[in-house]
Amino acid sequence: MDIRVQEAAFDVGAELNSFTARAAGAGAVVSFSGLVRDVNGGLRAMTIEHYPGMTEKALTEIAQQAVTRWALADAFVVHRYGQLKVGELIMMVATAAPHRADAFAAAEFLMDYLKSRAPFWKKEETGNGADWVAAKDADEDALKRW
Amino acid sequence: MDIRVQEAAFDVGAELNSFTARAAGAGAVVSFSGLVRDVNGGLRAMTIEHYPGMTEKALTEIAQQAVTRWALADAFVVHRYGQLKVGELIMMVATAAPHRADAFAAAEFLMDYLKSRAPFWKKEETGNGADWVAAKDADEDALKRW
Amino acid sequence: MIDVVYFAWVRERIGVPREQVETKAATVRDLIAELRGREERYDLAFSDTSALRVAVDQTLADFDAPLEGAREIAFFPPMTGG
Amino acid sequence: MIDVVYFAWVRERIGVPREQVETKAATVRDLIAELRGREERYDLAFSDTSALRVAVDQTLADFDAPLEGAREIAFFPPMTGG
Repeated sequence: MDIRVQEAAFDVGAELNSFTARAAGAGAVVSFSGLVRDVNGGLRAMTIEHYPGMTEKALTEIAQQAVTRWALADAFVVHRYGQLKVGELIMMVATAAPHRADAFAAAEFLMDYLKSRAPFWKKEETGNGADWVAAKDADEDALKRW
Repeated sequence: MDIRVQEAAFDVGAELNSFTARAAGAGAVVSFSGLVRDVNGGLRAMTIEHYPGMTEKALTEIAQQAVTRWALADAFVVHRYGQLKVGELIMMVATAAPHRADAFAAAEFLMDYLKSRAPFWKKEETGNGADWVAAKDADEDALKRW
Repeated sequence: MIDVVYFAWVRERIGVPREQVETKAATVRDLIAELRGREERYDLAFSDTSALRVAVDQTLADFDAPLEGAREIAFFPPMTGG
Repeated sequence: MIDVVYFAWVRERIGVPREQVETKAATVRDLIAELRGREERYDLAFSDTSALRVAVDQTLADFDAPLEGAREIAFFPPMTGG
């Protein structure tokens, strides 16, 4: 299990390749990656703040839950903080399991918990100033299915 | 949309990177990759047969359905045929969408249909000879949820 | 004349991947009956149609599908891709 | 003495990322009441606790969580990672 919180950019392809090499016996690998998206136009930058110490702890707990619940061969999370531009990768999760249904479910579970339970906060900077992104009710609701 | 059926190996990381670059505006990218797994021990090789012409047609139809149903920014499928060794990549799908739920659902849909509706057949060679892999009822049942 | 193609164990049992068949069969089911009457290897390959799938001109079809206008009929076991 | 840390707009409203607080508050809720009594910037930051989350020693907690033995209390808005 590999959990990383970092300011530096990462290479999603290189990460998927090394995760796949480590988990080759598993048969099924799912990855999710999230990129900075300019929803309304005019987004200049996104700044991600986090809670050093708690972030790593929360991500490790979430990933351990996923590994146990779906008998994963392996799980991976990398999440950036600091200033990011439109189109840049924010984060990535990957899961490996013998069967595809488990790899998919575990990746979705990881994402749902990471969204609402890992201490990251996004601030968006546009021509009209900077605003903290509001949490979505849908993201909180998504936790209820697990 | 990129659909490929090929004998040659592919680099899952390089494919994810180029898919992500093409779909950068989308925000959410999901990939699934399947590898040759030695379930019972003793697997020497897997041979995949397919129906040239129909395979590309079936995969294109499945991907077009996914793109329409989940308003995907893009979709990608690559599937190998011929002889593969344990641990080698068999296939990969990737989806890109504005929201993660759509990217996940579309990737699972693609996989479920690809498993049971694209004309591929796997043969496994062990020390006891070679046998065609039997289709699983669970794979056929998985289609009912869509 | 219609092209008939076989895949996986259907191909192995029949012994050829593709052949041209002279037929007046109206449906896939009729074609199967004709082929089974020909030789034992066909009879064996088509003995359990619940284990078979059929495509007419590269599109999955039912055993009741009409053959009129069709150029290529494919027989194979349930697919196991992915 | 307890460390109190703030993130995102809570940090911006209070004006510092971290401070040490001398308190005999029994619960998170009591600590919030104490802080609100101090200065307007705290009163403003804590005016709507439904918009706030709290962690006690880096674990998410309720507002009723006891402070006994706790070293670090964090206040922040609902998280928006991913």
